[in-house]
Amino acid sequence: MQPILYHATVLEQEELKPAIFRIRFMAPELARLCQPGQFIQVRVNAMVDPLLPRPISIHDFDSEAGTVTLLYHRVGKGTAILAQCQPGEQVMIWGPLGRGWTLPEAQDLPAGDLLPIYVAGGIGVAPLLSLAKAWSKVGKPGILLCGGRCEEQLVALEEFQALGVDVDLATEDGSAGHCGRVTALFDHLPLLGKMPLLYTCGPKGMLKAIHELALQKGWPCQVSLEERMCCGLGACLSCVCKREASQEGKTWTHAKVCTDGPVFWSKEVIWDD
Amino acid sequence: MQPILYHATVLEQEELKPAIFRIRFMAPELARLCQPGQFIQVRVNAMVDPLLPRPISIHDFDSEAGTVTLLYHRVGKGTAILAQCQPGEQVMIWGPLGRGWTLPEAQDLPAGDLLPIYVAGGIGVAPLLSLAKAWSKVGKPGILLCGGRCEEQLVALEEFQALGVDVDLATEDGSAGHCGRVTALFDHLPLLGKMPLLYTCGPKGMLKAIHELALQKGWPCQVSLEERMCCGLGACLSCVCKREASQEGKTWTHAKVCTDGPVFWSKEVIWDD
Amino acid sequence: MTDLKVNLGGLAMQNPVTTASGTFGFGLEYAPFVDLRRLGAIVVKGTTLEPREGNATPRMAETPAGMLNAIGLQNPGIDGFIKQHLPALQPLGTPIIVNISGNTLEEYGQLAAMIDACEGISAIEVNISCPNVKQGGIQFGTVPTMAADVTKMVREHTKKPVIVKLSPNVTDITEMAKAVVDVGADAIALINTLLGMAIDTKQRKPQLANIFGGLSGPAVKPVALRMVYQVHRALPAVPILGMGGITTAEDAIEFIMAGATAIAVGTANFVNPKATIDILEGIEAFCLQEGINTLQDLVGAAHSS
Amino acid sequence: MTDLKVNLGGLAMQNPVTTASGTFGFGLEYAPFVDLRRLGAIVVKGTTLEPREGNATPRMAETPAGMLNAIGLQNPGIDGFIKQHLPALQPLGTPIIVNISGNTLEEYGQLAAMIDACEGISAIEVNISCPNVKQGGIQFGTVPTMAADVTKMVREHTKKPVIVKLSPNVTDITEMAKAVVDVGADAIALINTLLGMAIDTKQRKPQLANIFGGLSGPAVKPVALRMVYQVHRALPAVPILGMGGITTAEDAIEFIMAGATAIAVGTANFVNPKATIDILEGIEAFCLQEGINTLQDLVGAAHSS
Ligand SMILES: Cc1cc2nc3c(=O)[nH]c(=O)nc-3n(C[C@H](O)[C@H](O)[C@H](O)COP(=O)(O)OP(=O)(O)OC[C@H]3O[C@@H](n4cnc5c(N)ncnc54)[C@H](O)[C@@H]3O)c2cc1C
Ligand SMILES: Cc1cc2nc3c(=O)[nH]c(=O)nc-3n(C[C@H](O)[C@H](O)[C@H](O)COP(=O)(O)OP(=O)(O)OC[C@H]3O[C@@H](n4cnc5c(N)ncnc54)[C@H](O)[C@@H]3O)c2cc1C
Ligand SMILES: Cc1cc2nc3c(=O)[nH]c(=O)nc-3n(C[C@H](O)[C@H](O)[C@H](O)COP(=O)(O)O)c2cc1C
Ligand SMILES: Cc1cc2nc3c(=O)[nH]c(=O)nc-3n(C[C@H](O)[C@H](O)[C@H](O)COP(=O)(O)O)c2cc1C
Ligand code: FES
Ligand code: FES
Repeated sequence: MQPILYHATVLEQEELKPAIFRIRFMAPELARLCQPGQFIQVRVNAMVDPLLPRPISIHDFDSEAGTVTLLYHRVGKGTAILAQCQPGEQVMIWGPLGRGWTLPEAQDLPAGDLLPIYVAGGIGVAPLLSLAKAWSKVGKPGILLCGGRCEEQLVALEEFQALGVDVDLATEDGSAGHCGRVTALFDHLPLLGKMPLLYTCGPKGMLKAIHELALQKGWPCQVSLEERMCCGLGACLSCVCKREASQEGKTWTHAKVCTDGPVFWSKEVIWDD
Repeated sequence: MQPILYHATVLEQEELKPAIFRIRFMAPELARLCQPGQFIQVRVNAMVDPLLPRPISIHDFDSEAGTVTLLYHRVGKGTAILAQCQPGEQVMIWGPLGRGWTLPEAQDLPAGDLLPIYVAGGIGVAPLLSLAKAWSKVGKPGILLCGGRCEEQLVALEEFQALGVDVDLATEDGSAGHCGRVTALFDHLPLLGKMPLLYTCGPKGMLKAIHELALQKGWPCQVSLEERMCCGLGACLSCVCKREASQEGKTWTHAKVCTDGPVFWSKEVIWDD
Repeated sequence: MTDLKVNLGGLAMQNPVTTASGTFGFGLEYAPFVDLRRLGAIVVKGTTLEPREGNATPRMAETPAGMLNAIGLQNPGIDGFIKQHLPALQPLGTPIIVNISGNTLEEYGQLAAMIDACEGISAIEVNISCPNVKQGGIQFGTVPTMAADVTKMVREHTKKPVIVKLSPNVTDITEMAKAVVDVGADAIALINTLLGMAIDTKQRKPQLANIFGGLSGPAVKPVALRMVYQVHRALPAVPILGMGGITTAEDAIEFIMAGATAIAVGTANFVNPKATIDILEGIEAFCLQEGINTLQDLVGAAHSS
Repeated sequence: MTDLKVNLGGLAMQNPVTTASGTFGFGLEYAPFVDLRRLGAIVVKGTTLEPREGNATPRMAETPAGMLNAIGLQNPGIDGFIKQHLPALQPLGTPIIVNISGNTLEEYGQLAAMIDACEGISAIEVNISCPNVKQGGIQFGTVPTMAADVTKMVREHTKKPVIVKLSPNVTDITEMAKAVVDVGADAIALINTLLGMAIDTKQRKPQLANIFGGLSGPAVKPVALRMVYQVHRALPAVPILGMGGITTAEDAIEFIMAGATAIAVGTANFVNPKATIDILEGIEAFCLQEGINTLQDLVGAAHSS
């Protein structure tokens, strides 16, 4: 599917929790192309500082309403400029980019026995909502395990609940849910004899921990990776990660996070560094 | 008088004519220090592109209301950013900078016989309004000769008229007043036996023409010069012009437009290049 | 309509707009945004004799009006390029320029011979300046005699136009240009990236895994433009492929007026994926407005004053 | 409170923040915005033996995240400085560093001797790198043996700390640094401006009357930082006065971590007239937050990894 370039109009911008924003664009052609887990490039201003576009996951899209929604954390100057955009303003965006999550219909596992589990760390919850929508449509809303430093980092939970997703929380300071890491939530999971299918996005340390857990239990696991990006199109080779390979006598190659990912099977990724 | 740095709040912004804006700031301490013909530095954004502040003349100031007003032409990216500022926003400005016009009280000519004539080319009208106010206060509002390419370049005329200034216009396309150059307006000046005192601001070619006319007639003439500036404080030496000198065997030295000017006696300036 | 055709050392181009090696992948990556047939030429990512995996990450850091990269020439090897990528580029009809890097003189010779034998490639851009590869890179690009040796070697192995891409990290760029032109370079490409770095103050270490990286983008434009001007002044007959921070049509015209026959768009592709086309259309508009009949008339125009 | 004291090759400073020559006038210009007594030192505009009027205008052009200047060393001469400007600086108690440029070796010697005899001046910064003066400038700054000759000459005429300011327009900055340290430079200042240019496409001619100018500001920061890092790695014992695009306290800390003992604020003064103080306060805040006892501990910290 070819990405498209858009001068998209901002419909809505809201600060959900301190420094966490949700922005909605009117972008009908784009909304029609989106797949859960893909991302877009957002050019935050017309000047050359900051120079590069910011990659942001597609949080939600509505092909009927023609809208695309992002959920983002204001961490630096690019996201700070984005946070100042008012409804009615236009922002240059392009996408959808990358390969998203493997969807229910594409699973080669017997669908009846599957239990999708979304594991989010902080803003990592962003690309998981549209995935949960897809599972919910096939009658398997699944479980969201959501972790963060504190309650103020946990967002968009109601949207998951509205889909019928069971939401379980963990915060490092205990301000919401279990006090501790999100991995601890696996101890009491009601699997009901189903095969968990892990989908995870968040800080690298968390992804690695979830990957190891999945490996140990023999559960399929997908991770959405982040790397510093320029083009987002597979052209500049800034954004690579090590991926297992067996071609030409190599044990690994550098895969492009922007086009080979951002979603990978966790067991393909080489986690050693 | 020491300049001061200000995060000034925008009170008003208006596009008077296409691409010509008037912006008013709340800046009480600054307003108290201003003298006609001085300028301020305006930092147009918080990012590094564009990097340098923009020098803009003080168009008007009101030490009682605590306001400072600029009149500017949107010509490039800096002024374009300034033009987007909304009331309530803060802009970093510093000033007042430079030496302004020689005021009525400082003239060493017999005041009774003087006729101030302001000659403006396009946006060059900006620094002349507060000067006309000063002359008007001493009962000699004077004459404004205002030139431009077309009627749409002539602004702030009502403000001069309100002071009792006689306004005469010239446009190159004849869309207002005399069709031709502003210099032609001198042909029919009602001098009434008074000694004209010329104050002029505008494109370099115009300044030179006015200077030559003044020289020929023996009229005192002040010009407000523009040069590309960085510091506006006399520190970087970007903004020089050639000025007559007789020190140390030199016939000229480089004067700083930002601190020795921007207003000079036209006969001091070396106009040869 | 202005005649935008230019000739870059034997390579006929319908217009002066090309892509900077390493910023446009192998061409098709930008196809969703750019009608590739409209480009004057496509310069592909730097290739080497063997496939390479490049440097560790982070490979990129943003800087004021610029960026640092230390990709380290990740590429599928010249063979991989010819087999996997070239066939899809062929039907476009747009001239393809392949950028090559070698660890040794001999590798440059081999690369040139392989490209010479390959019909679908129109010209060779010799990268003697990549600052990221530890072996060879730096020396070939900063010592005139070594740059000349590389050029000679390439020249001996191909009849195709040879464009030598110089490093800006030298005291005297004209000396480098003369050295390679003397031994047969058909054109000079200017500039590769300036060597730079950035530090993560939280972690107290360099931002890039490779410590140093190449600076590109608008930040470097004044330096690039100066080098194009200097080389054009020193060697007015030698065509230059100018690049370094070109983001708008006006930037491109500055390079042409400084003496560039053609220009390459690099980092700007990341900022605006249709930058190449916007720049091409902007050049057309400028020429129309200024009444330019042939673009060639503008080449070096800033020197006459 | 962190101990911010540093020693720049014999010059004791209460903190590492100084001003870049040519951007802070003769000091008092910024007095309305900056409490000059709080600065680690003040480096004044480049002086020469005779007064100079400098280049024609335009002398300045803005570039992306940077600017070009071609002032051409307009100054009242060393004598003029000592008589007209120094007396007002004396009472501040802030160390004054005078930046000098000569047309000949002998002039550098004379300048050094005059400064040596002048009590109110704490150190000499030797500008061998100004790219704007046709005579001498370029060669002294780009040929190691000539840079060494200048340094030797200055060294022979003064006991005050000698800081040699290098040009970045060279292939190997460490070679230049070694050459001047070998003959007695107490510290190295890095970097002067990168040679660049800009073209006015409307008028089809260079924007600066001088054609070329020196690029400064945030745009050059990655190059400056790299050079500081390289020189510190090559000569870890030699104190460096780092500069080039420093605009924020974080920029300053990057330079310190790269190996600078002190830093100079240049173009940033134009952008924010109290930049020096904002940067000083930002360094203090960073040190407090990170629990740094003596700033000296951060010098070169990015090398340990
Ligand atoms: C495929 C992809 C999807 C993403 N989706 C989201 C999302 O849905 N919501 C969200 O809030 N963020 C997302 N990010 C991260 C987002 O791109 C960065 O937070 C953003 O670019 C920071 O820009 P800035 O100018 O605000 O910060 P900067 O000032 O550039 O940097 C602030 C901090 O963020 C780090 N950073 C900069 N760029 C990146 C990057 N590309 N990836 C990770 N860290 C970076 C810097 O190292 C620095 O520590 C995604 C990143 C990728 C690669
Ligand atoms: C002392 C002084 C007082 C001024 N007062 C006013 C005023 O009251 N109203 C007003 O509209 N303008 C005034 N100017 C001019 C104003 O500073 C420039 O128009 C402005 O800096 C352009 O900024 P920009 O980013 O919009 O344009 P840019 O994109 O920077 O440049 C657009 C065009 O303006 C020219 N330019 C850039 N800087 C200057 C400069 N400093 N002086 C002259 N031309 C420049 C450029 O060469 C270019 O042709 C004054 C200038 C000076 C030096
Ligand atoms: C991500 C990236 C990768 C690059 N890879 C190469 C390369 O493989 N070979 C080469 O000769 N130049 C390479 N360059 C340099 C560019 O071709 C160009 O010379 C430089 O970026 C300056 O142009 P710009 O400022 O328009 O990007 C690369 C630049 C970037 C930003
Ligand atoms: C307007 C201007 C004038 C300068 N004059 C001098 C000078 O006289 N002597 C000198 O050694 N460096 C001079 N420089 C270079 C600065 O001292 C500094 O090395 C350079 O600008 C890089 O720092 P910055 O990016 O922080 O400005 C000048 C720089 C500017 C911008
Ligand atoms: S961001 Fe350019 S290849 Fe991935
Ligand atoms: S603008 Fe710096 S001296 Fe005038």
